Amino acid sequence: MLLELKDLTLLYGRIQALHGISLTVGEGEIVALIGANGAGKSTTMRAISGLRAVAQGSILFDGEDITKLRADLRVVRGVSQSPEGRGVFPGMSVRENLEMGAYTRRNRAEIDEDLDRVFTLFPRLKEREKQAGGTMSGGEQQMLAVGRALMSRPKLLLLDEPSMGLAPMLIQQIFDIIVEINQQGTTVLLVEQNAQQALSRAHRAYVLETGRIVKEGTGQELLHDPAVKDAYLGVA
Amino acid sequence: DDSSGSGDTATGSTCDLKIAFFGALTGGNAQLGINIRDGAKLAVDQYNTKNADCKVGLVEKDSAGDPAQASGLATSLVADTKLLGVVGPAFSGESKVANPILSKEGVVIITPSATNPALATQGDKTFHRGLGNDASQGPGAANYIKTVLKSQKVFVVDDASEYGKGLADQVKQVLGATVVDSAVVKEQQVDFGAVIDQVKGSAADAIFWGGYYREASPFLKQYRDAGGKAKFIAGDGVKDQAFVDGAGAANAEGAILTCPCVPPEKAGGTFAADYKAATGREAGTYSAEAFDAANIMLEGIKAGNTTRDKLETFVDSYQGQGVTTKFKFQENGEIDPASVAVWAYKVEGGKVIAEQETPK
Amino acid sequence: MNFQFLGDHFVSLTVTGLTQGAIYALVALGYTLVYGVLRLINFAHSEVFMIGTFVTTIIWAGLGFSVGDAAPGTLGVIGLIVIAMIAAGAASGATALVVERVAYRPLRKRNAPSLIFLISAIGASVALSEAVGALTDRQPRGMPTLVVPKVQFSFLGADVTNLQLGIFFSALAMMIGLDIFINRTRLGRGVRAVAQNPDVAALMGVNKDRIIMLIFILGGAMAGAAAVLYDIKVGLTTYSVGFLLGIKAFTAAVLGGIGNLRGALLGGLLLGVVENYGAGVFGNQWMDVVAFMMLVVVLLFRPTGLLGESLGRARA
Amino acid sequence: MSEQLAEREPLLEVDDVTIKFGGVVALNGVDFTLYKGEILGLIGPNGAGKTTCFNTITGVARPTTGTIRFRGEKVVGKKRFQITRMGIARTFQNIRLFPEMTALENVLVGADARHKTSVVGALFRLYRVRVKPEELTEVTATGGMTRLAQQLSRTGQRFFGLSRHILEERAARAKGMELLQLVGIEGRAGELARNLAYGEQRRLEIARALATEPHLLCLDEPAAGFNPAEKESLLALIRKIRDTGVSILLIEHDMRLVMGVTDRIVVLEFGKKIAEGSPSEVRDNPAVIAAYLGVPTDAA
Amino acid sequence: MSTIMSSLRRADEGRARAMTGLRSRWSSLPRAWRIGAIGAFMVLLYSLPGLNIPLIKTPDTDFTSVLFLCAVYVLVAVGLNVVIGLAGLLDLGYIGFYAVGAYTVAILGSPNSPVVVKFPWIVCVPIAIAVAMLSGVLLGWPTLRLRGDYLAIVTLGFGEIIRVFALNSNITNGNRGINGVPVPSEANWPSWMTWFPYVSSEKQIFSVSNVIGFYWLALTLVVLCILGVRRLERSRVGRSWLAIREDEEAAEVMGVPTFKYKLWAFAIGAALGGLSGALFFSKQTFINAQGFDLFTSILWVAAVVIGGAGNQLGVAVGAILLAYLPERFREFADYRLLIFGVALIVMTIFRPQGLLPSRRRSVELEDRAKEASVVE
Ligand SMILES: Nc1ncnc2c1ncn2[C@@H]1O[C@H](COP(=O)(O)OP(=O)(O)OP(=O)(O)O)[C@@H](O)[C@H]1O
Ligand SMILES: Nc1ncnc2c1ncn2[C@@H]1O[C@H](COP(=O)(O)OP(=O)(O)OP(=O)(O)O)[C@@H](O)[C@H]1O
Ligand SMILES: CC(C)C[C@H](N)C(=O)O
Ligand SMILES: [Mg+2]
Ligand SMILES: [Mg+2]
Repeated sequence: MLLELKDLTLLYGRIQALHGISLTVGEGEIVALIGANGAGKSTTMRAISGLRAVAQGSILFDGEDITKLRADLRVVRGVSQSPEGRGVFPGMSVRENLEMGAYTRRNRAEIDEDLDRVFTLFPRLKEREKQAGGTMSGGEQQMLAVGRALMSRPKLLLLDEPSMGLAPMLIQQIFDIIVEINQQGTTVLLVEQNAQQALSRAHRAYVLETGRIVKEGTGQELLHDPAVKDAYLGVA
Repeated sequence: DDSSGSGDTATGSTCDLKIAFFGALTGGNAQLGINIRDGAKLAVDQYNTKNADCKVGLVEKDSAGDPAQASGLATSLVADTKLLGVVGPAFSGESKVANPILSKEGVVIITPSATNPALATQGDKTFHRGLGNDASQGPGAANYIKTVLKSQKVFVVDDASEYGKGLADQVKQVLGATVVDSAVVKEQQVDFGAVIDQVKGSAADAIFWGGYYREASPFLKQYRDAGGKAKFIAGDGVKDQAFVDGAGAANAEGAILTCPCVPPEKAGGTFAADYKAATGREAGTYSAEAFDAANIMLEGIKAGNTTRDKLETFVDSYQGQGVTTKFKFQENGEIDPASVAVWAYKVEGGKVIAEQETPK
Repeated sequence: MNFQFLGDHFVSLTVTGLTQGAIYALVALGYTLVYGVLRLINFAHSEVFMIGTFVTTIIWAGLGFSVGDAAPGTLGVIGLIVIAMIAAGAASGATALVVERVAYRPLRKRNAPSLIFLISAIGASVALSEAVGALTDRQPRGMPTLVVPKVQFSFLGADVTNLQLGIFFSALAMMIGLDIFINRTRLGRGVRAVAQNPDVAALMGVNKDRIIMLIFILGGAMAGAAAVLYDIKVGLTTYSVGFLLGIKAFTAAVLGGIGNLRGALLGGLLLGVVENYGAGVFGNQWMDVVAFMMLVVVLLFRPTGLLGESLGRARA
Repeated sequence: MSEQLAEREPLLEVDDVTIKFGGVVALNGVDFTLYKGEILGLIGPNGAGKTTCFNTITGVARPTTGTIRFRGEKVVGKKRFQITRMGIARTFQNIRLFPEMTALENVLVGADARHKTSVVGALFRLYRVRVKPEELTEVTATGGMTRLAQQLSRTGQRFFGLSRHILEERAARAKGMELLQLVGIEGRAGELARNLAYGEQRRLEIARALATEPHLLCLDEPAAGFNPAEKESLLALIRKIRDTGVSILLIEHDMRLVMGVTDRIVVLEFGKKIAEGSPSEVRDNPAVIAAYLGVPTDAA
Repeated sequence: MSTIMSSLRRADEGRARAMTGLRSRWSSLPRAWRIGAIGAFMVLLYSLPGLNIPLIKTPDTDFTSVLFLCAVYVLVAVGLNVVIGLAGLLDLGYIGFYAVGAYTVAILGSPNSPVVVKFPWIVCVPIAIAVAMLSGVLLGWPTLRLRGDYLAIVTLGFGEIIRVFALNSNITNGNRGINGVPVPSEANWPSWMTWFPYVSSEKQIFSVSNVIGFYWLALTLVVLCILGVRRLERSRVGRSWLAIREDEEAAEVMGVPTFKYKLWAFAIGAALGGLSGALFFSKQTFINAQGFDLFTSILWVAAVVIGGAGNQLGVAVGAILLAYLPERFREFADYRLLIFGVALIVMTIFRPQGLLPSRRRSVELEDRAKEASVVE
């Protein structure tokens, strides 16, 4: 197992957001996490990337306990997150934002190669290479955030709602891209509201409700689970 | 026996009475206050050795030379019913604030050092000044500049204080057109780059400084460092060894410091030696004046003037020879003009040496 | 008002203004770096500077050069200055770091709001200056005249001295170095990332604590260097020397656009020059008024300073 | 259809609006009209200029050229709070509540837009309004007051009236609760806004905007981050709001939501309007498909 | 309607739950008890100068003068709290308003000022308040459009400009200052007041050497001002300030005329600052630029924050400590500020919400602290 969460609990002040989450992500998998607003999906992601301290439980990555490891050191080990709400660096140019994604990497040639790849994936970014990240439109920022996460060549890529704010055409594209990077060897943990797309691309998936995992199975299983259909897929 | 809020001077016992020193003991100009405090202290100590059965206490109020603190300190002084008189306040600024408060409650004031002329015209009935004021010192300094130094272009600096501005204005008035330019510095200023530009730009050959040594020393040092050659003249606020040390002996060399005070070594009696024995230091500026002021009050108390009112009457009509001069106060509290002398001192070999009385 | 004086001495006032401004700018860098990253007015930075001025005198005295001593030859002077720069830079950097550790880090760990940081900063500032005040009996401390100003050349009627040239260009060199560091290097990019979004920066693998330490040390070291230049220029220091200079330097930082390194340079120089003109026209006592007036006027037209913010995150 | 529209009363008229940011032309001569009582959708690819358009209407950005009229009055150049008081309310794409105020207080701030109590009035409370006897009970029902005190205060109010401040305050709280009920979070009224779940915060934003008593409500991607089930209930809420007489301008990428709720749609691309019409017209417009929808999907 | 009322009640309960222990116990007392307790406390405050409480007396300075200073500082803090605590505007140059108020009284009322109009105190003070308020508006007009920290430095500059102006201008008599600032009344105490210790019919009600009259006046003004500000706080005005503090742009979009309310906060703060200055220097009888250094201004901000910005009781406590402790511990004169500085750091670390925080802030800070990432 590349990632293993054991019985994770997390608090925001007086509010308990996670009530004992356990899940696993195997090497080479795409695992989706779906659930209603406020279920705790983003919170789980923050716990894994180290932005939030967990109250109880443990996080194992690559067989090692990283529960108490600082966020930036987790990046060095190969965990990279594209955060909810994009989090582009508003004062840096598009290019600098992408370079930040490769902050822990030293090999210039490889970085340039990846930069080219991102620019081919999102031509709009190439077009606006020098524009400040903060002035990009909502969807453009989303592209930038995903592109930046790719720049670190992580072992485990955490994507928090990568399709949010994207136009319908681009949504298709972004999921294709996710599958493509996965096939190139990156493990992906994906949080999505667009459950339809997410489940049809994911190997496995978990359903989260008010801080607890209530269901798990392969993507296809959940896609056809009537309860899931009812709650998260809408009337198809 | 805390009876704050009451200014009643009636008191049963005639012993344990007090007089106070009021002035800077800390802060950048502390040395000026310390000299005075030690002079007064010497007088009180000598009195108490002689009158061991009925001592007089010396209260020390440290104002840091800050007029803003003066009112609080003065109020606390008047509240103490055993306290009859004050030697001080040392500086003119704080005097201006404290005197009305002290005077209103009848506390006798003899300042050995505050030289601003206006202090005598505030209507403070218990105010006395045991030395000449800046209406003598200012012209004294100006005449020295004119007749001894023969300067043609004088630059006048003041620190906007009651004392400094007052003195500088007196000097300007006498010098008239020979003043080429002037500047105002701030209290506690340390960087004088802009003023120095101005002085150099004016091509003055003499600088008159109306202010205290705290600002004068760094100014002179920076001025000399910047290659300034003009002569430096200042008043009593600069007349202390601390000035020479602060500016650096080489930079201060040749500076002229005026003072409406007698050179301490010329003071009568055994004062200079006693002071040295008591403090381990040479008597400083106004130490002797403070010694005299304290002695006048002590003499009054000894003579049975044990209330503020009685002491006030005693001092008003006092006549006598102190170690510095002959004392007799005019109606407005100023010392008899005949007793006033303004001296010019010169920094030589890193020491402040009495040079001559200033030309009239 | 004395516009005649300004006219007559325009160039020379400019030259002295630039020298003073260079020192403001160096100190302003510290404010700008810390503000840019933490959105915190590091009030204690003025004391970081003050410590530098004292360490310089102590080092020189330790090497046998106290007030009134004659300066050694040119090489000796350069040696003394370099040693002082290293020592004061280190001491000021260390002081800044200690302030960060003691006064700010505990608050950061609790996610305290910025007003609280300001109070802690004020506390640190007061404590440092008063501690030095108590240690020095609140007496100023002089130092030897190392550089006797010598006119190097005359420019449009103004004499330019070796001292002025030295101060100006060494300050400029340090600032250019810092600018390159922040804008061109990987670590510098990390600094900017933390400034704009600390959480996401951590997700990029940036060690936030280390970046914060770095900026305090850098800012402190610059203040230390400024302290040496100040000592050479003014020849005297005292425990309260930081207060006004600090406020001026902060003003300079805001003037140029706080969080913006080049803004600090521009703001510092402009402030130095304009207030010197002001002193010439209105008299030295109105210098600070001129400085603040200029600040108000500039902010009216450019609400985020002349060059705008750059390290800082946008707030939209 | 279009003849029908012509008879309706225009509420918002966007006329030839252009905005440039340096080299980027974010809006290029856009014009459209929103009629009273309708829900108008604004769609287009990422970076098409939707948010920018929104910003010009609500006074956040100023168009380089062009005019915008609301109920016949010019909007451009007005302060933002004045625009709100004219009757345009908005929510934010990334939630911006007052996090340390309770949900109810958030709504009260919105309601204050229509209040009249001035600083002086709040201080001295001189402006008094007579109240009917049956209205007096609520204020005096403070715990712990003695009978006598109660009676006195009641008599006082009877004769001197109540200050406008108290009346407004009372009305606003009642109205605030009604709005919270409308958006379905009345149970959370006393909770600090930042402790609300994401969806609740979104709803609170809508309630707060409605409290300003707008004629037009502008929603920027209100469903972002919602799952289909939640989107469904948002859809119902939007309809409910429209039924109270508020017109709506909606930016949204979720086609099902847009198609399901809007009366008309305006499509932007590269800052230009490329289509306008009913949902079905727009969905079948080849230019829109090419620019935005991609392969005709089952999105709707 | 009834469901709404019951939800309202639930909303209030939610609020009550958020209160800290002591506070909720206090507010759950019957109203009559609370009024009684406050009344008793007021009586205690008024009679403090007459009570000889040994430990709290100040050794070197007249105790009543210290009480007066405390009252003036509380007034300052109440005003500054409107600006900082309620509207969230960081004003580091508040002392400028204090100076404007003080100088207005001195210049208009003193026989020794360059402007010899010699108005009586009761005329001077309203003018002083008005002038201070006007200066608040004049400063605020151009600068309140600036964002938070820019405002801080600009206000700091304003404070310094006022001081330098006072130091160098003729109308203020420069650094030499103005003597004979008028007192509220030259009258002696009426005989029916003489039962109170230290009050005698031979003494003036307002005199520098018997400060009781000044203290009572200041205390009364403090109470009035606190009540006034409280009214504002609990109205549309206070809510608008809070909204501005939280998110100015969102507030504007919700129809809050943010500029207007910020300007009001500034003007009210300035008026109170002016009143405090006028009051203090009436007692002082002398005024010069020295009383108005930036450092004091910054200390005031510290007092407000440490006391608990936003809560009037808290800022009052902060102000009292700032005025009282240095007088009580004069023997540490040289180390006073050093201790003060260290205390500030320690306080912010151990009690960042302030001594008596507003309910809102204490909850906020508690939650923020818990949330803070502690990943090592
Ligand atoms: N900073 C915070 N402070 C307090 N509570 C928070 C905070 N962030 C999240 N929460 C709460 O924690 C719970 C889980 O939130 P989280 O953001 O993880 O949900 P989510 O599943 O990602 O939802 P969404 O689909 O809306 O993104 C919610 O109830 C939310 O209100
Ligand atoms: N300040 C600016 N400087 C330069 N370009 C800008 C600026 N603001 C916006 N833009 C550009 O203007 C275009 C329109 O942006 P806008 O935010 O209106 O898009 P949008 O239609 O809302 O897109 P999305 O659906 O992605 O939110 C974008 O390409 C954006 O990059
Ligand atoms: C001690 C003296 C230097 C005081 C000075 N003469 C003054 O009037 O303030
Ligand atoms: Mg989420
Ligand atoms: Mg948008």
